[in-house]
Amino acid sequence: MPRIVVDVMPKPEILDPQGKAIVGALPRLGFDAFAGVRQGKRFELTVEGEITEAVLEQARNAAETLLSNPVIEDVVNVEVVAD
Amino acid sequence: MPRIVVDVMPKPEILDPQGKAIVGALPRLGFDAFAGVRQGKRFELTVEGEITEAVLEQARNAAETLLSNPVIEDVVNVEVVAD
Amino acid sequence: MSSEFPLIGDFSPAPGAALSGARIGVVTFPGTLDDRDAARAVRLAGAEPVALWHADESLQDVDAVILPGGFSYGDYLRAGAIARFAPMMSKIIDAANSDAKLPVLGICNGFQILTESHLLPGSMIKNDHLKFICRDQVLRVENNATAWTSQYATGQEISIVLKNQDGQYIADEKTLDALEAEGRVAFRYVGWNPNGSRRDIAGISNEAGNVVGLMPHPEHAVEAGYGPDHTGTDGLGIFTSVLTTLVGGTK
Amino acid sequence: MTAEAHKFNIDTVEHAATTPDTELPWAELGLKQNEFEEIVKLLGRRPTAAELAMYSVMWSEHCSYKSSKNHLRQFGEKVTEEMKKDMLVGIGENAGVTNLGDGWAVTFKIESHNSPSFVEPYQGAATGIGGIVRDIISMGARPVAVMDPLRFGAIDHPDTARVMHGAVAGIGGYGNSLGLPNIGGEMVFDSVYQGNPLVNALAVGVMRHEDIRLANASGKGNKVVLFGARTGGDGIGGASVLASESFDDSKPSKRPAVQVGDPFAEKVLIECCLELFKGSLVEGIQDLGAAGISCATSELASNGDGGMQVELTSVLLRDPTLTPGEILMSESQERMMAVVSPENVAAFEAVMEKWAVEYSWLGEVTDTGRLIITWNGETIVDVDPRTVAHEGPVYDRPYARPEWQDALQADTFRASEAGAGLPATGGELKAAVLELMASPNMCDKSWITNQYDRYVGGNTALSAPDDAGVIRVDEETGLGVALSTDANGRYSFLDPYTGAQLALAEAYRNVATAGAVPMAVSDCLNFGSPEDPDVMWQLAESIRGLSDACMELGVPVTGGNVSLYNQTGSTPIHPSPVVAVLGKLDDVARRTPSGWRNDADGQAIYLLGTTRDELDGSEFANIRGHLGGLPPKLDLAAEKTLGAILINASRDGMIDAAHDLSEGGLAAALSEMALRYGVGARVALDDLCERDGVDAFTALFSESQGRALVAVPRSEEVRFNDMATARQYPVVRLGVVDTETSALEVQGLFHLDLGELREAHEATLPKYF
Ligand SMILES: Nc1ncnc2c1ncn2[C@@H]1O[C@H](COP(=O)(O)OP(=O)(O)O)[C@@H](O)[C@H]1O
Ligand SMILES: [Mg+2]
Repeated sequence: MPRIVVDVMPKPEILDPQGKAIVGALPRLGFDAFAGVRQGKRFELTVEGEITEAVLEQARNAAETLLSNPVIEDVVNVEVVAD
Repeated sequence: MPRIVVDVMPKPEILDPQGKAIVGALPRLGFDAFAGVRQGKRFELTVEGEITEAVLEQARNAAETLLSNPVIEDVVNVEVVAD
Repeated sequence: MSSEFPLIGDFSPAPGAALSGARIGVVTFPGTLDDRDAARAVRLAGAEPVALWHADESLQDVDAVILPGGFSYGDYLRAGAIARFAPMMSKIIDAANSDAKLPVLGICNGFQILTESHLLPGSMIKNDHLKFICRDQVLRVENNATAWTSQYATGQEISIVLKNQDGQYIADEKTLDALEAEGRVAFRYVGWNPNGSRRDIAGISNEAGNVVGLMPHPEHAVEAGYGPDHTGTDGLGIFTSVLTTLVGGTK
Repeated sequence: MTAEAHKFNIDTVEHAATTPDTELPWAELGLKQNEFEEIVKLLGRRPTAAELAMYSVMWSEHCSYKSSKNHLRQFGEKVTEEMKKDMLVGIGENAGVTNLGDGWAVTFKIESHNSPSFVEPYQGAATGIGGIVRDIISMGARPVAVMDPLRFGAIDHPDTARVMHGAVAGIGGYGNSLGLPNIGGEMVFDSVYQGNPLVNALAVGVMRHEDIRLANASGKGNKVVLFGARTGGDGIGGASVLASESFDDSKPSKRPAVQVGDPFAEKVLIECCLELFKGSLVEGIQDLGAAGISCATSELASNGDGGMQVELTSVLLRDPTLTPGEILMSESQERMMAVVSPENVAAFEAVMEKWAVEYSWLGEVTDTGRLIITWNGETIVDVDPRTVAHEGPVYDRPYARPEWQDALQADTFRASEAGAGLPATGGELKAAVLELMASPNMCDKSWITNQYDRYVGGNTALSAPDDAGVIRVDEETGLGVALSTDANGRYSFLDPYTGAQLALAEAYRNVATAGAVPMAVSDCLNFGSPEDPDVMWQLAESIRGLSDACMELGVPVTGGNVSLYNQTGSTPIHPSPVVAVLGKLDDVARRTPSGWRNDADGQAIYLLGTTRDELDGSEFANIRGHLGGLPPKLDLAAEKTLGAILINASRDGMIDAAHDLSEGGLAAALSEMALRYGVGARVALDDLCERDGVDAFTALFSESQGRALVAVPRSEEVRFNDMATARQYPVVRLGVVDTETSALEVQGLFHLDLGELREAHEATLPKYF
């Protein structure tokens, strides 16, 4: 079934405590290659039937209003993925 | 700066309480196009310098060991994105 | 006080101090909250609490270990996910799996750390109602043959404190069936399932019964006046159980 | 972060001296012309960009108390020697400290985080908890509990759910992660708070006397260190005019609109600070809150005996594009500044390493009397720190009793349309009790309080829904403290002088009801714009009323907070002075819970105090949509006597349960006591009505002050009666606890099943949220 993926990330200027905790943990596990980590959200929306432009438009709107908090997050991606 | 994106989603057979809450909320806001929603995580790892195959390999390992819990989650994607 | 917890404030002196002479380690991770409470419970049960620091590698020869509740590393990635990789955890995992079968109890965040460490099967996800919940909760002791439940009767109902955000226990059906069949469901929620846990499971044990994890907090129900309804002390049995186990020669 | 990363035209002191005519954006930074001129006069030249940043934040209303200072003085003036005797640290420090005896001390404070909580309720409320907890740590104390007085808009307004969900989850999310039990608070819905909810937060901490720390930088050569989170562009939104400090080609900078809290970082900071205190590794310490480094450096320096010199490029940054002025103004959370003597530097660093806390050494204490801040060695700030921290502008804002006040006070409930056809029959009264107990302000609050950890720490002896939160301080002796916060915006609107006193009286009564001796007060004064003479009058009257009442009750104000400009457009909120009272219990085992238990069958229920026809401003009038008249009369001497009776009765084991009467009157108190443990009672109102000359409706719903309900075991009745009579305090026996019926039986009037009452009481919040 095709799905719409919505990616939401904390705004770059906003503190990301989750990413910070992970950055601290990685080197302790021997992963020393990473300078920074930010943790965001990935939503997969499924649709009965076809993904029309209208559906995609709904997804974009939902991404801006419900799925993200525009004060602290950016919607970085809304796209259709096939399975 | 190029980044490595790691996407982690709850396993399909696992109930996702957050996704469920969103499915419930969407129609109340007038978004009626969606049959299901699942909420996962998106990590963006940044690197000082180049993203070599070795670095990518570290990212894949980190994704499997730290960034996801195989009992409840799948790593659905590890990829390099340019800015 | 012999043990030096990274938290100030002295614990209550034990009544008839350390009857058994047992020493029970209480691990502190960054973000651990209930370590003082767990240490107090150990003391009230008559044993000596020993502070274990997550970054150290010595178990200091303790007879049992408690992983207390809290939000280790903020629980930001997944509850217990980062703490699981602490040096102290490697020692605990080895000792729990060794022939000596070190008794290990994980409470709340400690339970989550035990599942992340694969000492116990399954995992915890967000409560089905998505909110943090703090309430007095009735549990049924389903199996008193573990290192941490011997002082209860099987089927006994106890009231202790529940408080968590990620308390919904899940595992696949096969695992759940195996847990039931092997009598490894240690505690079940009674009357109300507060978080959507599969089969009302509140706590489980490993096969050998030395490792037990539960979401509710027995250490908050050990002193009259400070527990459920400001009266209950039903949680003390967990801590006296392990003493009996130790005296009984499991170790 | 190296200095090379910064490519600014740095505005140095030297440069400022030679360019007196440079246009500065003082107005954009919120300074008035006279204030800017004062800065120029103080410095003898124009300020540098960095100096301008410092003065503008430190002289803001929030940091300088410029509108309220002249009035707040009364809290320091109206104190007797007796009141000072247990005050170890008074107003002026981060939080006051009160002596508990046995070498123990307690510190508490209440603060507001109102407007951030409207913009982004979760983070606003969360960082509110974070900020007040850091105030407590900076006194050298271990924080032991928090409380959260909340005021939201109308319960059915579409935006209220957003604020309520976010604020409660934020308070829980942050406080729960710190391991601090939430032991009480308030919840009020009123449309006056629609565009301006009040999110106040209280924290309390305990320490040994020798651990008390103050915010001062003394001792030449001692090192200044900043530790905790890195500094980002948080809270400097309005200051983006400083983005280019040469003030020419201002390019728009991206600064966070809200601050995000990191409770994990704060928890680690708490433990790390306590370890520093234990090892006596810091000479002075200051939390970073409003005005960030500007505040911390200028306060530490001006409270010390010399000066301070710091290098700003040493600050660890989260955002490398920050300018010096922005670094000085940044309000990034979870940071602390300390003064460390050179011999303790290594030990200090070891503690930081252990807890994996980042730190950077910024400079040292000097003997110049100046606060000098350099950027790469070049001086960008050279000021007398006192002029920044303590000698800001003070205004005598005009105030006057509003023209409408008389008409408001003349509009009594009884005479109004809403006051016609009041319930009188048993059936009507029963329905009214149900309606009251289901109303937004009186309904069950566990939707909120179940999201808070009340058990962590293992020392919580009472918490919501009891009258006061009680925390054990010393496990060996049982020594503990009780706390309550209260305010009634409607009372204060009708009469701000009395309203503030009523808030104090209620908090005092709540603490005494739990069996504790009231000792100290902290307050959070939430008001509209001080530039409105009506509001300024409300503020002045409230402070005068509160300080007078503190003096009369003998409890000193040890700290607090003023939050102004709480209004939507030109409509101010109701004056909302939130008052917190702290009391002491020698043994928390003696605390009195707010309900009778299953083992209390046959215990006598007594009502202390006199009931008058006082319905104006009441919860009942509120349900009927009326607000007018005068609030209930207050007799502070009577409150003191009532308090003494409740404390003695608890100490001597004469009562098993007690609950004060406040909003909702006797109807609410009876209902709450019965619902607390689900145990019913049989009462009769006849004696009360006859003695006080009131009807049953008034007996049930009046909000007369100085009253409490108590449950007295049979064996103690004589002793209890004697004590009340000896103190000439009115007391009447209403009935008995009845463990059989599971109902509230008001003889001759109604039989209210507890199941039905509970259902009505508990359904309201889940219905809306
Ligand atoms: N926001 C809140 N957080 C925590 N506790 C609360 C909150 N709101 C109300 N409570 C608690 O609910 C109980 C009843 O509140 P209230 O009726 O205002 O008490 P009182 O009238 O005795 O001051 C008290 O224990 C109070 O502390
Ligand atoms: Mg009360």
